Amino acid sequence: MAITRDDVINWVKDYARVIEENHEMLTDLDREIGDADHGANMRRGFKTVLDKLPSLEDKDIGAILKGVGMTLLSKVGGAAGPLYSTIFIKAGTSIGPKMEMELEDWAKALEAATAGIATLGKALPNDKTMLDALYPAVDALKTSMQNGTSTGEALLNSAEAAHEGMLATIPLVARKGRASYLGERSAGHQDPGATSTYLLIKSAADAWSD
Amino acid sequence: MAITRDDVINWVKDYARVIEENHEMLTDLDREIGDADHGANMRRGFKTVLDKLPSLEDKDIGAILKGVGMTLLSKVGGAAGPLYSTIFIKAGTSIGPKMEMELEDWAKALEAATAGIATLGKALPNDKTMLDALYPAVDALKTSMQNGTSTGEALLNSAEAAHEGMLATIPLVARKGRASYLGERSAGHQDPGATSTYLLIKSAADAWSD
Amino acid sequence: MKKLINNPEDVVKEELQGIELAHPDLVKVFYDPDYIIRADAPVQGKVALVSGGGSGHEPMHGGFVGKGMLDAACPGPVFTSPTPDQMLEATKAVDGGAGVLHIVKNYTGDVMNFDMAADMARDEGIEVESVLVDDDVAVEDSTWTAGRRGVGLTVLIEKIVGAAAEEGRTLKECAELARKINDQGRSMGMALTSCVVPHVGKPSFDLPEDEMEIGIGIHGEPGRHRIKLEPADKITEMLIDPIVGDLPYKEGDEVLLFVNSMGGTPLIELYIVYRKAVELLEAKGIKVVRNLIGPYITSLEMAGASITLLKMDEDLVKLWDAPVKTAGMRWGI
Amino acid sequence: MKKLINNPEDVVKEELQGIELAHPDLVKVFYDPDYIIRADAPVQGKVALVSGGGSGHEPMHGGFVGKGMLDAACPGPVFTSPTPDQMLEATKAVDGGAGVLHIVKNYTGDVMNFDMAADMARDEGIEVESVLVDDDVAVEDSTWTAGRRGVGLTVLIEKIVGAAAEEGRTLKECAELARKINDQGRSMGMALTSCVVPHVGKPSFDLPEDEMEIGIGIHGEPGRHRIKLEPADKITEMLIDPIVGDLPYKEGDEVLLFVNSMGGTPLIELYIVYRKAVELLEAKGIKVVRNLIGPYITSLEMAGASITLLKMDEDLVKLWDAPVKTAGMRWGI
Ligand SMILES: Nc1ncnc2c1ncn2[C@@H]1O[C@H](COP(=O)(O)OP(=O)(O)O)[C@@H](O)[C@H]1O
Ligand SMILES: Nc1ncnc2c1ncn2[C@@H]1O[C@H](COP(=O)(O)OP(=O)(O)O)[C@@H](O)[C@H]1O
Ligand SMILES: [Mg+2]
Ligand SMILES: [Mg+2]
Ligand SMILES: [Mg+2]
Ligand SMILES: [Mg+2]
Repeated sequence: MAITRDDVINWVKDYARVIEENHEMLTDLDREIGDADHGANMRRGFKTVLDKLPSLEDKDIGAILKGVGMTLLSKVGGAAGPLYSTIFIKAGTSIGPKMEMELEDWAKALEAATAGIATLGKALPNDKTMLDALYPAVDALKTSMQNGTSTGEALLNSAEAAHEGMLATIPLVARKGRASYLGERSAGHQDPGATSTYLLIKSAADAWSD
Repeated sequence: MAITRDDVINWVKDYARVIEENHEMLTDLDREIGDADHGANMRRGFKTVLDKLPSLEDKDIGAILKGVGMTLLSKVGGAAGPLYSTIFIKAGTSIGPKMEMELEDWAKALEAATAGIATLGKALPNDKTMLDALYPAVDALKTSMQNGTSTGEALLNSAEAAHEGMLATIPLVARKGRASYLGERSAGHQDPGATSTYLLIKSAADAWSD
Repeated sequence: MKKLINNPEDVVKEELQGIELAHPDLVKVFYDPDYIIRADAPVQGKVALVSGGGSGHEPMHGGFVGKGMLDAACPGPVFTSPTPDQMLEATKAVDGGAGVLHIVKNYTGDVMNFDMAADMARDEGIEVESVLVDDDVAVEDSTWTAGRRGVGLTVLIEKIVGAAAEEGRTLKECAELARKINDQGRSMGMALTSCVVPHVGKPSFDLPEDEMEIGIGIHGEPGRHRIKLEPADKITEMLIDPIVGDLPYKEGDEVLLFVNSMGGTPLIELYIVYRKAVELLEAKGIKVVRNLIGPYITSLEMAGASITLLKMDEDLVKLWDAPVKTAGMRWGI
Repeated sequence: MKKLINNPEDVVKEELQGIELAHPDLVKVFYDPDYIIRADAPVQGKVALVSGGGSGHEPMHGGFVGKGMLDAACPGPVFTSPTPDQMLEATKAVDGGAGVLHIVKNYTGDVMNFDMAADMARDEGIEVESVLVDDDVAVEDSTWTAGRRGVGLTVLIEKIVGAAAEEGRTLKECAELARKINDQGRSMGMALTSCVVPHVGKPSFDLPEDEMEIGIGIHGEPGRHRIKLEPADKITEMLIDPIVGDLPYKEGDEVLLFVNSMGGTPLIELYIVYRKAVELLEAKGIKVVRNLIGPYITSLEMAGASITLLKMDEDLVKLWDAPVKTAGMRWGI
């Protein structure tokens, strides 16, 4: 079952709604080990994305995702700005000018996005960052495909994996990002970026599985 | 029964002790309607007075009181500095180079001191100032003398009158001093200066009656 | 009480030691009695400006000692007027033969102590003139009361009259100029939080999280009234309107607009207030030709702001722009 | 939350409007994307300095735009790095043909955004060099972490390199100078209270009345550890010792001592800290030849202080003393 351009647009809209509902929680997580702005940053970005979406709706999936990425780059700021814009731009580039995509395209796209984040942020697994939600999500997609799981199943598995990756950041001592300034004090707190990333994967699963 | 030079010294020492015991209460009253320093000002002044007393002990009553006044002038600051130094200097001048004084001398001295405060501060009765404790104290001394009351009695009467004058400042709206800036809000609070002045009169009564 | 201090009794002494170590090029500091004078004092033939008051208002007054502003400042204990002997010593130390101007904020204590010091100085043959600053419109003016407080305008008087003295104006001219500025200037302040006087250790007043004090002074006294919090724009209006109405400032007037932090309010908020103040003044046809924005006359760490308006003319603008070199205010040199 | 603001979303925009109204002689302000440039930019043939970062640190950076310091500043939302398009527009607006130096505080977000902006600017044919400021000794330095934060030293770099650019030094020379200063400077800060980010509305961290945070950054992050309150002298020691030990600063060194308020700590307390800092340094044979005391790099209204030491030499002293004319720092002009 293919994922159409409209599915992609609905995903972006759904994630914007999810951010609107969760920005205070995200900012609060960032208040614990960062500078209390992650939710505000994401919210500012996706509000503008919603305004820009109409001008993207008639484009192909690659162009839509790149358009979202460019908007985030100029609106989010902080670390999340470049990071989230990289996710969308890399994914868009990987998928290219398609009007619909297969699960495999999405898996490749997410892998490319993850690689882009790793290059940009120079973080390793278990540094307590978004990557700790992304890597498991990508793995889950791949294994699901190898096992021939349905698209819906696979997407739910990736969301489940991202969720576990997010929770796994709690005991970690941050080595990247603002939380690293806290040293040992960063342990015991869930990473805000890993949380917003889990919500992103989850939102895709919700929008595309059925 | 006469009041000797040593009685005067003991009075000053006793008042220094009274201030040490009550400075927080005085500052607290000033916190309500002033700038929270009256107790600290008086304390700073009388601590230095205690240091200076030895150099005054062999002098006459007038010189002792003037010496105390000069010390207060250079140590207390604020409104209380000039006001309290005026009390002691005017009183000392009025009594003059005596080694002991009668109740009448003291009444005249306190009257002179009160006049000095009125001139310096341009306050009227019921402006919610020290004067509201001083005027009644002077009146009480005079009437007591007319009625031929004993020195001890008279002193206690003056303390009692000062006490009533102090309490009478509570409902007043201040027209002089910092409390006047509060306008109506100054009503319902006891004037700090009237309080320290009552303590001064009271201390004299304690030190000299019998 | 959360402060970067040691023994509360030593706050002023240790602050003075810090100033002495930090600015030997600008000032000399003396102790017991405490006063700060220009490093090059006395300046022969120049009228000398002496001010002072309780501590806790930094940078005023010690931070305003230097070329183009004050010749001496007398710091009292926190919020307590200094004593006549400090003022007398300072006056003697800076008198350059052209007389000394005492700039006195209108508080009973300050007035009494400065009056005594002026008399003593005159007895020693020094020509002394005193000017009273009483610009706070939050306090009704009346001959039956202590009158209005001296607040923000003090900073502007010290700068402008300092420039006039530097220019060689006479004691009489400097005093007249100071009184003219006092006539043309008005201020009003508000507080979001109280301050804590070091030797008291608890807030001077207790202010709920959703309330503010309007019409406060600079000594942690509560204001004229306490009301619910309002947005910055509304608060700015509550300060501007009484000020403008009091003089009154009229359409076509050119003014200096001084937005001051009470100590704990950061610059980012002052600019928000400044923005609204300009908007309100322009709507009234009043033109802001000069400004001053920052913490210049404070109440320890109190959060809040005050606004001062001064009606300007060519002479005042020229004197305002003149070079000044102090720790707290500096330009043109 | 007690602040002189209107809608929390509008804080930065309204602050910029205030700056624009207050200082037309010094700066021009642009919106969407937001940036502030020197009124006379671009200065032909001069290396242009561009910095920026989250807002809430006023007067840094916008207050440091002007002759002898920055050519442009890019303000992000409170505590959030600005975006590449702001930096790109600012870079294009101030390039005078001699290249542009990006002064970047070492935070992941600032670094990523400035890197992207630098690439875009280079694509448009502008010569751009970037220097990272990472002077905070409270954070262990390690290639495995985000590294040290850029804090107080940023102010000194902007002043000194600004003077060098004004003097006509090349982009390469300015970049080398900036890196040299970064190598010779160290900072550490502490907080007595938290700050409240406007859009959050509650304290970034909750600090009991008898505790303080040591080793804080400038974004309301908690510090490295939390301990019981201490007297100012002890706290000063807790900041000076790690700083001196880190470089290390040695006997005979001449330094600039910068005592900074985090926003809510008043000047009177800074002088008390300065006094003790000088005493401690002199005991180690380190000579303070220049100083800066005041709120220059703040965290909104946070109460606390930071200390920065910079090892000086003849060239640095000369550049430090050179004229500067900005809203936040001014002398000699
Ligand atoms: N080097 C990095 N690599 C990957 N993700 C990172 C890195 N640094 C920070 N992050 C992510 O960014 C999140 C913080 O985003 P945000 O708070 O919006 O930016 P800032 O830290 O600049 O305030 C962190 O929770 C973390 O997941
Ligand atoms: N004009 C005045 N005449 C008489 N007493 C006055 C006058 N002004 C103030 N006082 C007295 O001084 C007291 C305050 O003293 P204090 O707090 O030490 O000085 P300050 O008001 O300068 O802080 C008031 O409570 C009042 O009794
Ligand atoms: Mg953050
Ligand atoms: Mg008082
Ligand atoms: Mg007082
Ligand atoms: Mg941030």
